[in-house]
Amino acid sequence: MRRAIAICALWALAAFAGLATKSDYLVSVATATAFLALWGQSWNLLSGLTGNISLGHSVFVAVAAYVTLLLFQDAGLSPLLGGVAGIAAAVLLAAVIGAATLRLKGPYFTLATLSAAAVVLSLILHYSELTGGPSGIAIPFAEDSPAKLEFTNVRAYFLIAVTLLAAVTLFLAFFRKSRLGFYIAAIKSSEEAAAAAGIHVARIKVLTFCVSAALTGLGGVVYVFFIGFADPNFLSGLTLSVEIALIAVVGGTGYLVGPIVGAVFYETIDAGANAFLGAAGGWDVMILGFSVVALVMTEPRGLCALAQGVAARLARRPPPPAGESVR
Amino acid sequence: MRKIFLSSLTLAVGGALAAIFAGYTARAADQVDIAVIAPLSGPNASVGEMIVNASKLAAEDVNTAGGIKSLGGAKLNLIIADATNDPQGAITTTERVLTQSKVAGAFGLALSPLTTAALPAFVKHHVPVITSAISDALVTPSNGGYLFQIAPKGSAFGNQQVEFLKFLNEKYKMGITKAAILYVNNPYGIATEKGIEQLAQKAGLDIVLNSAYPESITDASPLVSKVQQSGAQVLFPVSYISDAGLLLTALRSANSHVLVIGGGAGFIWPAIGQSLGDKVNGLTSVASWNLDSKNIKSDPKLAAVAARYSKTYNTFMPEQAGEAYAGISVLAAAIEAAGSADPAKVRLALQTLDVKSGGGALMQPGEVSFDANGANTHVMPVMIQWQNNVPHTVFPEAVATSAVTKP
Amino acid sequence: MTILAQAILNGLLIGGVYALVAMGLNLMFGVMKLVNFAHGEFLMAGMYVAVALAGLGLPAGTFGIYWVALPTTFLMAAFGLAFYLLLLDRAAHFGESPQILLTIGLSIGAQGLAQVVRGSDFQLVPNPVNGAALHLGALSLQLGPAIAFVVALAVTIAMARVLRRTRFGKSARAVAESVETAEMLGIDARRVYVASTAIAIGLVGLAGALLIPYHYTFPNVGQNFVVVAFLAIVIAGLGNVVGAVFGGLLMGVMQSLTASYLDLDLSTAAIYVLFLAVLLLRPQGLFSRGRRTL
Amino acid sequence: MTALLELDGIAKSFGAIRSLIDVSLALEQHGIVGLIGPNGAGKSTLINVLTGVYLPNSGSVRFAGRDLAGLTTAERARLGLVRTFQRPTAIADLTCVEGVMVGALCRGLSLSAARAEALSKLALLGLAGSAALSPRTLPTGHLKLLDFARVLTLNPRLVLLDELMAGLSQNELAVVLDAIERLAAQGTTFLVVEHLMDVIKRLSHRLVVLDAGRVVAEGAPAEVIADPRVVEAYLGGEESGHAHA
Repeated sequence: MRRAIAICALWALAAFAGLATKSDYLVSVATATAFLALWGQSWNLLSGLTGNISLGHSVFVAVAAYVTLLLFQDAGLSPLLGGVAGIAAAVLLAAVIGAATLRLKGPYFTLATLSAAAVVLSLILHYSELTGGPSGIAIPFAEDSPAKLEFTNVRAYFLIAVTLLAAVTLFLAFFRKSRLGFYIAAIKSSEEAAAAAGIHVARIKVLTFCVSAALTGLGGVVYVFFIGFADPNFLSGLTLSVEIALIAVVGGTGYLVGPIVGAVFYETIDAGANAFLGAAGGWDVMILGFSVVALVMTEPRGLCALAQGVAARLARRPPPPAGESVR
Repeated sequence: MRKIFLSSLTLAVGGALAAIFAGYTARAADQVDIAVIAPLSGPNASVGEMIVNASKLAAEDVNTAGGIKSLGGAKLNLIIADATNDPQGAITTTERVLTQSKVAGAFGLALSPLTTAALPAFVKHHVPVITSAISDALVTPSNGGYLFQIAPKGSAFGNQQVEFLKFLNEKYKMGITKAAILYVNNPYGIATEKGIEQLAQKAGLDIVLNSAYPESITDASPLVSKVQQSGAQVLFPVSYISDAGLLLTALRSANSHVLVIGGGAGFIWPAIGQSLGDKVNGLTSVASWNLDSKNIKSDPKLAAVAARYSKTYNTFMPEQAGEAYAGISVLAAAIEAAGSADPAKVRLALQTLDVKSGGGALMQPGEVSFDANGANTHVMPVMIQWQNNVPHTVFPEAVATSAVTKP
Repeated sequence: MTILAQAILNGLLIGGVYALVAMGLNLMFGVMKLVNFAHGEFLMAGMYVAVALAGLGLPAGTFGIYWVALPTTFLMAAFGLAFYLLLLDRAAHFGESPQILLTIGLSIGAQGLAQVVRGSDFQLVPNPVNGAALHLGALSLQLGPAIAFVVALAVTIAMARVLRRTRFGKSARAVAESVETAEMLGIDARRVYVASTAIAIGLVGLAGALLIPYHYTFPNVGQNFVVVAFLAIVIAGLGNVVGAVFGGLLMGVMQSLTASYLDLDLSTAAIYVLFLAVLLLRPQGLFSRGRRTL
Repeated sequence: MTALLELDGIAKSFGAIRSLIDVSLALEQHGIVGLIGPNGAGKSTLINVLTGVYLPNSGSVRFAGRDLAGLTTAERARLGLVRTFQRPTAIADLTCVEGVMVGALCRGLSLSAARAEALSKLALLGLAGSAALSPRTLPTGHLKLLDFARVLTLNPRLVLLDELMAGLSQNELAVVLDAIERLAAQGTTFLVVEHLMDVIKRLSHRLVVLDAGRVVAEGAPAEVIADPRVVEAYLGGEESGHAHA
């Protein structure tokens, strides 16, 4: 309960800050950060809880976004409805991929998800009559219209993004103490013991994957209208998949706010380096990459653990128990 | 270690915030800001570098020539920013530049995905942008009249390649009828391919192979065997530098005698000449700009530009650089004409402008003006042929300065 | 018929480079259970080192440029040593996701570093190998890839012997099976880690040196090779070093065949599909029996 | 009435090693059956075959009159055939009671009902005190009991105890033995694998001796233990048995 209140407070704070900020630039960076955090949360649901590291999560962003967008374009269906179809499509894909790959362990699963995403990407590129191919789909801006998720003011997207983020975070907070949450915790500690306790391990994992995909897709639906342009190589590309996983682990997979912290850290450095050193060419990328390295070498369990450790030091308490928070 | 990290972290965060809040920089009255937003990191960084290099030259030249006279000799000041390699990056960078500094106009973006993504930001801030991206889809009413395309349309490239083939056929009685098209599967490749296809039919060419290939291939031999199987006599490859290199190498190894008429990009970059040595000579390609076309040779000022570029950056002045130099000059001319640094006025000036002299005349055929959709009305792609390791303009006659040697 | 033969040959040749990259990846995975997402950037680094050396001058003769191969290999091996001592030594105990995070961060940073240090332009030292070919009847082999392929095979045989015969090989295999048991047998796992990393990075450096005669060098070049190498090692069986070579060759051939017979722009999709198929039907890999490693 | 569990000619081998050669066995409803045998006799393999972790090479397992072939571990558990582990792993992310609830949840109970069920089972095993704690803080002995409590919340009909008692303190042992006997009285059947002979003697109503993959003797504990073949077979493993316990 305290968690829930804290989350709502944070949400209100963020929303207020967004509306108060004068610079559209800041707000759009914040919006991008919120979406990334949202995807990180969804990723964390699967990988943080079951330890299956997916490097193909962007595929759910792409599928949900494309389905919604095509329904909007070709059938004039409002993204509010089309989004449901889009998310359904993402879930369906997750069920297929999950059923096939979730029995795989460690790197096998990771590379399987990576490949599945790559296959979907090349299909999107190949069937260009339907998807617009590599040129992607630009969303022509007509006029402000909530039903079409079209807003001139970035703050509208920002509000939607942080609200979705808060909602998903709340959901996860309760999810952990739900039936499914308990099952997942049991599976994480030992699949053998979980099965012995009557848990249908395979089924639960696929289900979790689907929920994760649904939340990722939810973000994708709004996101594509935020950037107003569906670029397959970006939406379904490895870069986005990697970023999603990256920020979740950077924040600390064991923590509810991990992905949020991670996203803020990552985007701040990214935007900062780009603003300061972008003109220099290469420096921004280098700094971004190496600051991640520096972080891992300092605290492999991520920023939250790092903060805890520091706090513990200041309070002269022993730091949190060693050992990795994700297995 | 932890200490170091924390301090560096605070530094980064603080820095970023500083960068953000120090946003609205007060501009000296005698200075006009122009944004140059190009991919300066990631796989297309080299394109961005060419653009930045040339833009700097252009600004220098404008300023040494007394700046913007209608603004009391105000100096051009370039605000250079990294559009990164993905739409999200292009959008945030554009937002940042346009929010933080009151620019009179912008140049760059270079790739159509980046341009498409960033365009709404320009419309929102009422800032005109000149792009060097070539996709036809960009210059339509949907761009709200804020996008100006200085380079020829993608389809025009394809058309020119086919025209050139017709020309060669007549000149050398080559009797080429079977054509193969291989294009990189991205907007640039597709746009160009469309152009070739359109005209090929009219020109009575029989297209025996027309296939896209994925970006960033590691081996071109499958492409070559496809071409050989197809029995094509001419190959129209639309490739970036890395694929272009692999393709030409693979063709040579397979000692294939197919005539190659390159689709620009990779086939005209300094790197391809530098890597193939004198084996590059004879290679022909389309280009959206070339350094020695008639309009340039006939004007010592412009000829000097190309010369200065190669002296400063010790490679000849490539396509992307030429467009950037012309683009910045055109912006300067528009500001001059508008007599104001207000982007809205600059935009109107751009729409009505007709540049016949100065840096803008660097674009073939020596004149630049934009139609209602922002397309460059006069511009035409040129055909180049590598002769003693530099691309020479050999077609169309209107701008050609060297005779084509039988490829 | 010649088309098929040519396609298979092309595939094998490009597969040779994949193989060298994959071998190192799999050695590190087998011994340290570490998936090195920065491996592609080590290839890139190797290429830049080789280009820099070649810039010092080329001896006369067709194969002059290959003088850089050995120096590059050793320089990169030293680089690998540093990589281990500076990062992996601690990261070895981090567990899977921090290690992935570490190597991905390294990969991003290295691409930036390369651009900062060497610029973003595409480099290829003019040399007689580029564009030269061997002709067997109707078939023609690009010389550069052919040499890379031959060297890859030689290295494979050498590695196989090293792993079977030498003390390092025996300890490496023991460690790969189980660190605990190995250490009970008095094997210093850390030394095995150091050696494996050095060898792995050395190999990828060699791959780089073999690429530069005919492939451009640029900051992102590693990405084009490493993903295929990843698929290759999983298809071969994670940790199975010699198998990785066959994985690499298979990938090359698949790519080439689909490109020649299906559709060029589906050739990437095809190898991913093959990969998924193998993964689902034979998770332990094509060339591994059960848990056998190295 | 038919037996609760019927094993018919079960054989299981791993490569060359024939772990179970021919095991046929019938367990009646009610009661506590001890299963003993030297190390490597095949006790653990047998448990894994019963719970569906291993598929037998031949032979059939019938539970409550139903052939278990093709059923997963989870499905068998939900039918009431459960097991405990020699070295259980704590569910690090949950409190003890939450970890125990899981079984009840699989039975379809609501969260609150499951919690109540879990608390009662914890109380039964004398762990009521640690309900709200994180299992990470508990000694391994308690982890075993948590593991036991978890499967008990499934209302099992047959519980396979894989060396549950080894490593428990005297009082814990007393509590557990008492609990087992009470549950048995209420109709739960137990198959107890143990090395601790005194425990087995006290607990079992029937004793089965497994050696080298075969049942070498079964019957009333006293007789079986007196049986020279058993003494011979078992003494062979006695030391290792002690070494283990």
